[in-house]
Amino acid sequence: MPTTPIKNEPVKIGYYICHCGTNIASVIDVDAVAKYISKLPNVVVSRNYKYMCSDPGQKLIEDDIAKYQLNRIVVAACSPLLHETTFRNATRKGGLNPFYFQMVNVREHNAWVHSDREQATRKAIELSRAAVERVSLHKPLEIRKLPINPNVLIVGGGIAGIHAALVLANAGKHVYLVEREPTIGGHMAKFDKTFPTLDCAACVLTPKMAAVGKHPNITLWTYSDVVKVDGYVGNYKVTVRRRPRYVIEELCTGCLECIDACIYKEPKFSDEFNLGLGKRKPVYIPFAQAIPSIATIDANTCIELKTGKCKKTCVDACGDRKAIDFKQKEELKEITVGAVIITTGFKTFDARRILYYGYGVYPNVITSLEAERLLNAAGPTSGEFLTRDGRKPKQIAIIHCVGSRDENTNKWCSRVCCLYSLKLAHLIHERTEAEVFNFYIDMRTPGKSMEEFYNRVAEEGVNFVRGRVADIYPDPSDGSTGHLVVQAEDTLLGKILKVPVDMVVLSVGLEPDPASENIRKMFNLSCGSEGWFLERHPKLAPVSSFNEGIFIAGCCQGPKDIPDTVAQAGAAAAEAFSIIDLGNIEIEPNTAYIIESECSGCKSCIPLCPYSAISFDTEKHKSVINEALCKGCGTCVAACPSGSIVQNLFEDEEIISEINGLLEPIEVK
Amino acid sequence: MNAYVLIKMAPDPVEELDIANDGKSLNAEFIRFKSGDPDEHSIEQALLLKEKNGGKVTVVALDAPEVDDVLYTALAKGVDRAVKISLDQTQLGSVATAQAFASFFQKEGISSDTLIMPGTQAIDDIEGETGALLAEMLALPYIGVVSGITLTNGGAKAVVVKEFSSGLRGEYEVELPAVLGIQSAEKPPRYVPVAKIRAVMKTAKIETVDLSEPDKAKILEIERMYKPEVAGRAQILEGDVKEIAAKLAEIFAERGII
Amino acid sequence: MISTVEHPELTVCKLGTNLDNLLEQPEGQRILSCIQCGTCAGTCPYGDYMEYSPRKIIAMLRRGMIDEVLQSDSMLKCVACYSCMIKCPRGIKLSDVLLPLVKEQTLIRAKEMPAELQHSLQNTLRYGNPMGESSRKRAAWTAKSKAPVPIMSEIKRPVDVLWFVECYTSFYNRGQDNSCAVARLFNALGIDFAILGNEEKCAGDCGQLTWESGLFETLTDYNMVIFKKYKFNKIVTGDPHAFNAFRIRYPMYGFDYEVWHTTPFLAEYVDKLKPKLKKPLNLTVTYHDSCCIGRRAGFYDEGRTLLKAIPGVKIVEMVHNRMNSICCGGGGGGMWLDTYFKQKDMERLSERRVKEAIATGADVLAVSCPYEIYRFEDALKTIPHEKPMVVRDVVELLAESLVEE
Amino acid sequence: MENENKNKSGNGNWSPRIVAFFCNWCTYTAADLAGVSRMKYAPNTRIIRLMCSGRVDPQFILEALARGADGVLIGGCHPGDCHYVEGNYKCLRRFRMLKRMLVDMGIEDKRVRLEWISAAEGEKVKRVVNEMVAEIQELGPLGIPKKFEEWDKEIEDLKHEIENKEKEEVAKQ
Repeated sequence: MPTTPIKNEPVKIGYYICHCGTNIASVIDVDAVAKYISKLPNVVVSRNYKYMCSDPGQKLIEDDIAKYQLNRIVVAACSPLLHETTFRNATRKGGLNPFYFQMVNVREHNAWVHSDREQATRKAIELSRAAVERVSLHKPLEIRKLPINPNVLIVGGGIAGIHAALVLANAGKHVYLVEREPTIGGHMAKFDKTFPTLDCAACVLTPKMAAVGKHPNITLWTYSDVVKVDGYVGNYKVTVRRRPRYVIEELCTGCLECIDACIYKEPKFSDEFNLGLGKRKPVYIPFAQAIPSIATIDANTCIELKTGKCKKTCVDACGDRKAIDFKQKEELKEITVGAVIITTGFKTFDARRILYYGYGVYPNVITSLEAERLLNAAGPTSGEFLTRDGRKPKQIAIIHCVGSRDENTNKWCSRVCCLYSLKLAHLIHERTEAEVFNFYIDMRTPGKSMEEFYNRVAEEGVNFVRGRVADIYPDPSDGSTGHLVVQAEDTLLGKILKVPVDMVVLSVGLEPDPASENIRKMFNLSCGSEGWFLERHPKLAPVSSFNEGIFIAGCCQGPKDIPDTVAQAGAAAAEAFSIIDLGNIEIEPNTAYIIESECSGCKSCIPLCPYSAISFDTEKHKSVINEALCKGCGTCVAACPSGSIVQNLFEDEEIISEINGLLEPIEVK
Repeated sequence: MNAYVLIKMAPDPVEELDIANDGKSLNAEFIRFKSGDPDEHSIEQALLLKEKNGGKVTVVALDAPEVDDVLYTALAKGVDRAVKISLDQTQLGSVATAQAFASFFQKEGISSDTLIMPGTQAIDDIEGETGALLAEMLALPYIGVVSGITLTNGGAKAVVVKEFSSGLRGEYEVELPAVLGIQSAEKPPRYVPVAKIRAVMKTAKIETVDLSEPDKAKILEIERMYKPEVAGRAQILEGDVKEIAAKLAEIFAERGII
Repeated sequence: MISTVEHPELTVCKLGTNLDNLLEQPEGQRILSCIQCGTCAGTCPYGDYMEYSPRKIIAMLRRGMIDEVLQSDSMLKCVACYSCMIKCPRGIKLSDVLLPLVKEQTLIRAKEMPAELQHSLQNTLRYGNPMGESSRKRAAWTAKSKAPVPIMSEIKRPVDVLWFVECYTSFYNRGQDNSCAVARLFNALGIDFAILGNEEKCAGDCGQLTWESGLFETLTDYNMVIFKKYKFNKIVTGDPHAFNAFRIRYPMYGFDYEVWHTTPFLAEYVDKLKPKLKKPLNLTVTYHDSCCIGRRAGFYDEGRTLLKAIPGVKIVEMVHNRMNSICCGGGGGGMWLDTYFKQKDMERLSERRVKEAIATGADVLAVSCPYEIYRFEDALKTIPHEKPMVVRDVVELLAESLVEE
Repeated sequence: MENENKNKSGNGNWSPRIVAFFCNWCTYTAADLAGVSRMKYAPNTRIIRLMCSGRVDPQFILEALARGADGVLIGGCHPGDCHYVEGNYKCLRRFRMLKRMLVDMGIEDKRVRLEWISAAEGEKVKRVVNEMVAEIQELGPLGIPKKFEEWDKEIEDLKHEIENKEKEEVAKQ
């Protein structure tokens, strides 16, 4: 246990400013800062050191505490979001309560954003002085611990959600996997083969899907949405809406007899799974290996559900199983989980937005995802890659960066398009023997075995043209045969090319799925200006969100390929595991409490608390804060008219002393 | 080479020219003045000679409305010096004008490399006399309707091209100093960006030379101005294409053209 | 609504931007971000003929080798169609900033200037119109108009709309058809308008896009003084180039009036106009999106909306339409470079465009720009086609269908 | 290009001093991001970290101004994105009320500013800080501590005056 300094013991402060190599010291005169701080009252030691976060740096603090009987520590270094814990630990190791520590951000908020040495040094002095004044008022605090619910919710049943669910379930944790579509599998289930190994997506994915379907530790809710989220890390209360599929899951065997018997003899409606390239009936299973292997009845196209006047041949076909239930209603499920993993994936770019590529105008301009379905043996054409009018294509253009690297649409590189375009070039060339032209801006093939794959495709004779396609139009010399001309500058030759082709494949980029925006809001996730969910730190916390216990993985965080998605999903599962397996969780002691003697009982604070942590003691006529529910935002503190609420770590006096420390006149030199 | 280009300002025929009530002059309200094409070509020819042989080009003009614009434009094109003689050009005829220029050159001095280049004729009076008169007054050789000049003998002589009708070309050799009336330069007059003219207007200066009033007796007097009278020979054929063609054929036959 | 004062991002660049300081400006920083993708060259209607495509120009500029570019005549072939700029994935202001600056320096260095272009520019400077017509005859067309056309200096009162007629629509026969149609439509809609008459001078857009910044500034200075003489709420012009100049370049000189082109302006009145369009025309029409109203300003639907309001009109689309429309070849001085292009063995863009129009089988090629009337009517004379086709401005078609009460 | 404010503080050349209260989850992180991205902005702000913009007690703002700040900037999460559900709305309400009071007190509108800056908007931190510094530079120093001194002196003088009067009266009597 940390020793607590005796009350009224004189405050003895140790101050340390870090060089961070040259990151800080090249802009801030760390010597001058340390010198200035050394002259402030109560400062016993003031040093500058090359790397404060290193072992010797931390040891310096511990040793000084012993040597000079320091009882307060201030470190000016990087952002507290990065190293506050490090230095609190060093303070504790020195024998002090870890909250007798204050950190000053002179790297992210100073050295890295300014270049005028004099001004930056002055700013560092003022920020340090504020911390020195503040730390004198610090009080010893204890870290709180709260129990944790051991279950995990995963939102989104693509490859990321599937993988994370299996990792956790195999470790013996219970997982709720919620998917909005009738089947899990996500985008990956639609792909034909995967780069660079060219193994078929279904061969590697479907066994995992099946494992999810039958895993005792996984509760799989497809055709379902998260509609409400409450609580906090360790105790999230989540409501899931299960939309009616008019088929009782437990009774359906996936025998397909109802589908065969449907009053519609032929499939008539646009098949979502095949991007509208094929047709389905109102009762359907999206694809053969769908999980769960259960029929779904679409309320928008089913005659019975629309009019109530169908012969219901499907019900007859189902017979004794009695799995079809036209009266099924939506169901709300409430669950409690300790951690959440968000794997809501992405949306492909809508190629209609680039008018000059003619998608939606010329039938033989298709997207890469449509190309995947056409190439897929289980797809609408049984793997035959033909033009819309049924011709075998002789020349094909594949256009990279459609809706990527473009200020007019999406600025970012979608990262996977070059490689999947190479894959499509290989597959199309292999199936059709057509001459393939890949139009690219820059060929980006980083990663293991990717460059080798590029070499292989190049050697197969695919034509690579370095130039962004500027126009696609019907061949004017060609009447109405559906031939197209692709026009671009071959920038390596400096020549304008007009390549006649039978088909154009647009390699559409990845973008945030607007449909997952409500998920983002419910789980209070941040997102960048593009809409990708924001990780807590790009390098050090890549699958954490800013909310404890909520993790992100896969393409909802940014474009990535399958290996990286799976790696992230595994990482998110491990991070979630590390929380729920503890049994309880440490909470920053920044909660608020009420000084009973000063509370006037005005109740102003009560409606302000978003967590209902404040109640009213009618006997004492005072407000009371439930520390277990308080999350430490401080909103009630700012509102209390009598000043009777105190927030640990952010006491009024502490903040005011900080303001004072910032603004006192300064005499440099 | 020391070339002098002489400029004359004339009423711009683009703007409708009306005859004033006195019947002897143009209605001044809407008249605008411009330099004639031969003068513009003269500037171009002088600049081309300078580019090939070095030397200096000076433009000289009598005072007239809008003459400053022409002088500044010439400076922007690369002319070295612009001189304005403070006599009202619009009140003088060819003889008086020639005399004014002659006295300018007497002041200025003529050297063995002087080349005086008026446009061969002005677009208002179309007399083509000033150059010749000036040459006579200065006792220099004169060649008019020039369409090309090559300096030879280190700039002591000039080989001058003159074009005649029916495509004949004559080449003359003349010793400098000389007066050459320019019909056209070897290249069309160059364009100068307006921004450059605007800049020149701010920085460059036009020299002014004061000369005494010319002899009144040498000034031409206009007795009457009138617009060409309509002859009324035109005939407008009406109808569709076929009808008009038939009528045309008929008329041609009638007149013995076909 | 299109005031650049409210939308400063619409303006072009800071005054005084030139090739030497361009890379230090915000527009230049975008140039530094160029990824050399070649979209500009690939979409350029004359990209085939340029020694230095816009992409290469950027590469040369960044390497400090721009002088080499300025020795070639590549930029003379730029018709300022905005296609490269609108498609540029880096948002580089090619047609607005970079290319005119290159063109300016190219022409300053050029040994000889194409004669037609030189005449047009000299005429514009001297007479305020490129055809070299007397500025005193600018309002003469109003005598042809059946509808009254009030002139600012005569009516001596504020008006709602100052109608800036512009040169082709004042002096050329077919342009005057356009003006007479606009006069009728304005009168029928009860719009309170007047024109500047002989006081008006060319807005100067082509001067600017041709390169002639000095000429452009001379005209801007002149027109700004004239505008300040009178009181009006907005400027409406039938010439997309004047519209372009007022919208994106004049604000650099302190201009802050609301500006409209007649097509989008009339489209705002379509509900009021439609009941008056009583005479059915029974025509199949294809609409050509002009560069300055379409690509540069984003008005694609307005022309079509007006055409659809005419009874009996059926609209068909050309292969290249809306933002992908093919330029008539008249912009950026192209109007006066036909001979030059011919000497260089270059296909006329108006002919390329007309071929697409003919392929639609339409009776009418509808336009929103007085330049296009000439260019397309000429092109139709040289491109063989079986079904007759005429070129009409949208306002002419509207006026033809209009039945005044 | 650096947008750093080159006006030197000290040496007589005045430059604004701005106290910023940034919420831990969005705006403080955004300021970290600006640093990681090496964006350059004016060195006139001093950031105080709070857990939520809802913790910003109007008293802090007054305190900062009273102690010599020329401006105060508050940064919170975008509406709907508050880590604590709606602390930022509470902040907004208080901010609006305080603003009215400050304007009545003659403190210019631009001196106290509230901005929603998400964790991803490092660029916005840079823009807002630069804008605010430029605006306050234009307004000039607020100088409340100096005014306090003057007021104190006035009160002191008044006190003396009264005392003297009393003394005189006492003497008279």
